[in-house]
Amino acid sequence: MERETMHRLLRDMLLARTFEERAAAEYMKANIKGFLHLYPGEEAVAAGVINAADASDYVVSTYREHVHALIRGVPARQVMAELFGRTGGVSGGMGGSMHMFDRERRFMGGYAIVGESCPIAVGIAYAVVMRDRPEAVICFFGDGAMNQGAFHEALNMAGLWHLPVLFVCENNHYAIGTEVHRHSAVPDLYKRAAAYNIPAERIDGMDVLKVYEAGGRALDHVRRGDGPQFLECETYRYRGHSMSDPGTYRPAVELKAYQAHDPLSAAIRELEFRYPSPEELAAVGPDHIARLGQHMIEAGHAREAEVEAIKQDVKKMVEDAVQFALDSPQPTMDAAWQALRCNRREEVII
Amino acid sequence: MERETMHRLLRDMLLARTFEERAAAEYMKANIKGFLHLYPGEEAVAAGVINAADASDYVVSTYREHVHALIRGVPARQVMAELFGRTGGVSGGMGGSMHMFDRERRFMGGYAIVGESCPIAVGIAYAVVMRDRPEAVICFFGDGAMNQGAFHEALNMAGLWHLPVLFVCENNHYAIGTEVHRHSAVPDLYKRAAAYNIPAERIDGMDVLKVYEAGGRALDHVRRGDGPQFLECETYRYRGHSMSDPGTYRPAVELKAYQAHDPLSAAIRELEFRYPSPEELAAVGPDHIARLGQHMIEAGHAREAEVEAIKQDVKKMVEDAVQFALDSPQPTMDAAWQALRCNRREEVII
Amino acid sequence: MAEEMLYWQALNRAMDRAMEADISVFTLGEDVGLYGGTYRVTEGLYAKYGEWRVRDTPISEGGFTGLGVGAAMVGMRPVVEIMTINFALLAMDSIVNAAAKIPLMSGGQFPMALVVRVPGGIARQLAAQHSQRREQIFMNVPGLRIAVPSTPQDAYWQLGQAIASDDPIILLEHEILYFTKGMVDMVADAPPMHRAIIRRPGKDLTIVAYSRTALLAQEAAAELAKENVDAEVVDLRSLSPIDWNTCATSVNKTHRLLMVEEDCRFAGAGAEVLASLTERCFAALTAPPQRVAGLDIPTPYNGTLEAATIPQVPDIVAAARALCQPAKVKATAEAG
Amino acid sequence: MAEEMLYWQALNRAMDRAMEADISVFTLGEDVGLYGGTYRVTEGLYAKYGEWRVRDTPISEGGFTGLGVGAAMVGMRPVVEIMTINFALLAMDSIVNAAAKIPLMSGGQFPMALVVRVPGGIARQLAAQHSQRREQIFMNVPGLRIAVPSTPQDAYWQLGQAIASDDPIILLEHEILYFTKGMVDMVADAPPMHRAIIRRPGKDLTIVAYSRTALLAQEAAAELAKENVDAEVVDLRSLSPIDWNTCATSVNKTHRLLMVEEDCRFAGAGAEVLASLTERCFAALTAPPQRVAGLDIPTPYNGTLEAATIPQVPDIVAAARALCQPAKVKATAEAG
Ligand SMILES: Cc1ncc(C[n+]2csc(CCOP(=O)(O)OP(=O)(O)O)c2C)c(N)n1
Ligand SMILES: Cc1ncc(C[n+]2csc(CCOP(=O)(O)OP(=O)(O)O)c2C)c(N)n1
Ligand SMILES: [Mg+2]
Ligand SMILES: [Mg+2]
Repeated sequence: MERETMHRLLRDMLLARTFEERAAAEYMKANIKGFLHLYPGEEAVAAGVINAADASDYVVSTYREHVHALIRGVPARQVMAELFGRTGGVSGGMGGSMHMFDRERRFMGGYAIVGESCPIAVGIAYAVVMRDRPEAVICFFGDGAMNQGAFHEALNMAGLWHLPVLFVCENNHYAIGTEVHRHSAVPDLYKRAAAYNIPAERIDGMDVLKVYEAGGRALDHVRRGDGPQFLECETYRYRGHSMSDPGTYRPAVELKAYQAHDPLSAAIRELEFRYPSPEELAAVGPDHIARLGQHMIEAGHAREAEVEAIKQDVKKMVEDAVQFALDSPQPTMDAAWQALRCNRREEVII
Repeated sequence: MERETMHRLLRDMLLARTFEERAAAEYMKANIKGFLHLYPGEEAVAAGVINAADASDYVVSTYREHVHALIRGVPARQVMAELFGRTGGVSGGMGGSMHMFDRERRFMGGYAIVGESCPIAVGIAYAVVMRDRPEAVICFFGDGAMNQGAFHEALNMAGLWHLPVLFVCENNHYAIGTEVHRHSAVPDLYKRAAAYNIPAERIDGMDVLKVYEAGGRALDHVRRGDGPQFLECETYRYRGHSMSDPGTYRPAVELKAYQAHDPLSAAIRELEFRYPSPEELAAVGPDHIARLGQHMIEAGHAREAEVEAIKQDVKKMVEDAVQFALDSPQPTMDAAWQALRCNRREEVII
Repeated sequence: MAEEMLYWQALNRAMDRAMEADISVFTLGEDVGLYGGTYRVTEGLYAKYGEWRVRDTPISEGGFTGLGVGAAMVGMRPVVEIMTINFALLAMDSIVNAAAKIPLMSGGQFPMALVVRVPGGIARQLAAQHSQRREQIFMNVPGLRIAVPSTPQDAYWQLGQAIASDDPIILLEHEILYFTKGMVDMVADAPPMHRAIIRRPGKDLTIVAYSRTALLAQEAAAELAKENVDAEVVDLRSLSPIDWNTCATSVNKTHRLLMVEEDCRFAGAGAEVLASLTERCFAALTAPPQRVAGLDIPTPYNGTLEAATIPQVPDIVAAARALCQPAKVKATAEAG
Repeated sequence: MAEEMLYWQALNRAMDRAMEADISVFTLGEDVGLYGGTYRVTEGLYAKYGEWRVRDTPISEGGFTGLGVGAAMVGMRPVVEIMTINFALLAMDSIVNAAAKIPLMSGGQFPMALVVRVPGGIARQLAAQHSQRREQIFMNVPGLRIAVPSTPQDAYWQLGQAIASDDPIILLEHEILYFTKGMVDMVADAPPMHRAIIRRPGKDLTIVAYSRTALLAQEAAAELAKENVDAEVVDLRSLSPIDWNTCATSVNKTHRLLMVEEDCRFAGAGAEVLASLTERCFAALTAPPQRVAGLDIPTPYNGTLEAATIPQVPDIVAAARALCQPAKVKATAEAG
């Protein structure tokens, strides 16, 4: 894989991690309110899949979507400002953490009703076919969402009509506190796609290179008109479900297992870069970002200095985003009514 | 199989056919109103499965449930009176054609929201496990119901918790006017049960002996605590979806295919019994009931005279049911309020 | 240039006209295609526009309504047919949490030109699960608009307007109205989609109704005229927004308000009408506003009981009479 | 024998007591078991009663609510927890078409001792899809009963009564109330489940409220007292049925009615309150009944805007003042 791509992947993941950890800090400062679902641990999924997408593809996500938006190209400023509920936010402060939308970048929204993103993605794909365009719709959802009726109905329609959707299951093994074996009759989630005649594959969601490759392959099929594809990305969230969840339901041995999954050496090597901080790393356990940094250095794609430089960049970017958010004005009630009614334009109602 | 069982199966199917054809006639006379979904062509499914059930098992059905009720042992009088909306009806005239309930016989109802019967059956099964009883819940639904989210959610829970449910798909190949290939991404319906880790089998739903055997086997597993089972019964409805549906969307060749499925000789032989009438037979095409009669005679289980006698019996029974329904009084509004509120008993509300 | 036709035919014409004019218009639902639609509204369109624009769906109300939402976000104009209101309960999330909220949640970035057509109301002995009037559950959802045409002409106009609008709109069609006849002018300009109309002018009381009850109210008014009670009949035509000015002007003139609704009385559509018009016309009212509404009970299958659970013309006449001559009625009541 | 505890603790005690007393009582929902419940209501029960009686479910609201319906038909007493009202939209069919209708459709053959516990209301910046008040969609469903406890004591009493009842009951718990404190007497007899209560006696106007707004109304009444406006506060405690006698008695005494509701104003719960009390107390009313309610808009995430969309104490005070001194206020308004 060419150097640029690798750099982009590493940069995106570092940005994601830095952004999310900062969001957590801002939440503690009460600059961010409501629910805040963070992505640390899962960065390879969004980075791999979305980097494999074309600008003309569509992305539909969940309430855990900040990183999807960032990687799709939404400026960190607009994502942070949305978390702060300000006018400068990507949804004008109306949507917040769970509802980021960016029409221009075909980022079709974060949705907070589990499973709901699936029929919406199918609808966009239906329009794509009617317009006969070589575009794909990428639909992200979690392991828990697969038990929702909407998931079933959406996949049946996608399979039945050969719609251009790439279904990406971010299997972090938990639906809040419920482990996958306790919520799914068939824990090998990718196997469930067979019920809809949708080709499916399970991949290591902690390995961004594998995700990028599998995502690219799947998207080619989808755009070529071969019908929907299904990717199960096995991953793990290092934090609780949301800021209000301590995550105490997860056995320590599980974290250990994920450590085995990842060469300690890389972690140490990374420690020398002082990123993530020893405490952070201890807290989060394995770190696939560390792995990629390590890999790139070993493969001669990057020198430590470069990696360090990227880290400084993203740190600055996030710093700037926070400042922008703080300076961004509060929206007015007029803006809210405007957002609700703008589609009426000149229409005379009564 | 012993003689008695065969006799019972034939008798049940003849009763079902005679009852339904008479219901159609009464509908024309406006003694029955609303929707009326008839069962001719599918008798082998209800007869085979329900005859394999114990009195302690539960049955949950759909809006096409008159025959399930009859075979479960609800007197023809009460079924017909319900169609007439009279006090003597099994639901007191409150439910009508689509909502027959008989608590005593564990006939847990006909439901008119497609797919809805599945979670209800799962709930009964959940209670059975909590009470640790060797009982099975039989859940009937159609091919079209499998695309409903409720179906998916119910089967996942049944598979996940190993609940004692026998799911019986009455695959008559149509959801009203939509043929199975046009509504299901995987038309081999029984294969979809694998997504829930539920053992599934497809059987010839036109052959009552096969259905009876498969049903019995599956029910033994279910009662033994092996978890849910899934039976896809391939069948066909000879009439339209309901009395208001001419069924013009079905190609003539399809009926022919079902004729091939059935030795003409049997039909002719049956014709000699003058049942069904030549017109009826011409209208309905193949007839699995004729087949069983034929089979029993050939196998020496019955003489034509006996078969003829059964036919006379069921004719009388249906005749009597209609008279009973006509004589049964109209329910009062008090009875309706009573039905709604009886569960409150002495409870003081305000 | 007006033509007499059935209510379903008017809807069919409106669909055809919209699909002909704009390729972004498409319809989907159970049996809307090959079968031609349960109530024939999409008859002939499958042959004319093909399966992608007239899509037969699996039985997945929540899913295909959500599909409509997604398509609308990228500029399509989906007309989702939910076979009957009874199944719309399965699509509530797609309608309430998605269609109605995406415009605001996205800061106004996306259009939502979604139309959801839903036959409903009490037809003839379809029993409890098929005898629903759920207009009220959509009324409390800001972001949705609800049209309730009572005539073929309004059906033609309002479906056309709903398809043309970029807001999510629910079109409630009463199952009993599909086979009612009326003149439809296909060139005349339509009144605004949500404006109420005075079906019959009168001075003694205002009867507010909508959809099928608007017809019953007019029959009742004719009866009342024989007793020299001059009722003004307001057909709301829309349940969200409601044209308060037309209603208030009438009440301020007649000083009496009678609401007629087929849905269950408790917390039904009429509650909002009484509440808002009392707030607006309190000073003008000379008698307590009244409601003639459905009974608060699931609908029994039996025909006599079914009829007893919804307003009939005599009920409206009696209520109007009582409202206009409270004293007299009270007297008789005491006498009897 | 009374103890001070939090609202969620009172619910937790009621659950524990009911489960201890009757093995047919069980609860199910997302994360009610191992996790202990999103709002801690089922804390400790999983360890005490095991996974079959405290069942963690997949994310399948429609399905597991339907499971509750089936279990109730065979005599169990399921307590379904839908994590929040926002997801109850996915269970509408199980609640409306099944639970509420089976008793009538079956001619009264089956009990339906189903309790559906649903946290809801506007908490703190949860945005549009998690800021719903849907009480109104259940009110128009005959066959359902709805309890809306505003205090730990009522939470304890009404959950216990709901579990003991053989009717399907929705218990709406306001997310902001879970961490409010109050005395709970666990031996005293409970008032009937649906009886309203006068939280504060007064003579100048009647403020009707429920759930969280009942607390706001009491704060407002305290404010008003300083201005010598003596408000009577009626806490409905139940939205179906509604205790009309308690409400009407109060309105007939004060001659003024102010409804306070957090849900959207248009066709909200308050509409029925105004409509019915106007029908009943028309002659006694000296001013048009008013509503202080949520704005008809999906809830924006921004905190300032969120607060602006729902009733605050000063809004209630101002509305009460206006209702009691229309003249004066009008004057000021004109002056200003
Ligand atoms: C329909 C619905 N039910 C419940 C919830 C509450 N909830 C929010 S996230 C979540 C868990 C989702 O798990 P999963 O799909 O695996 O996604 P993850 O959070 O793990 O990324 C639940 C139950 C919801 N938002 N929507
Ligand atoms: C949720 C829902 N959607 C639509 C309908 C209308 N409807 C009644 S029966 C039916 C077809 C069902 O087909 P299938 O499940 O195959 O059963 P069959 O009638 O063939 O026995 C439809 C669409 C309904 N009753 N419920
Ligand atoms: Mg997960
Ligand atoms: Mg079928």
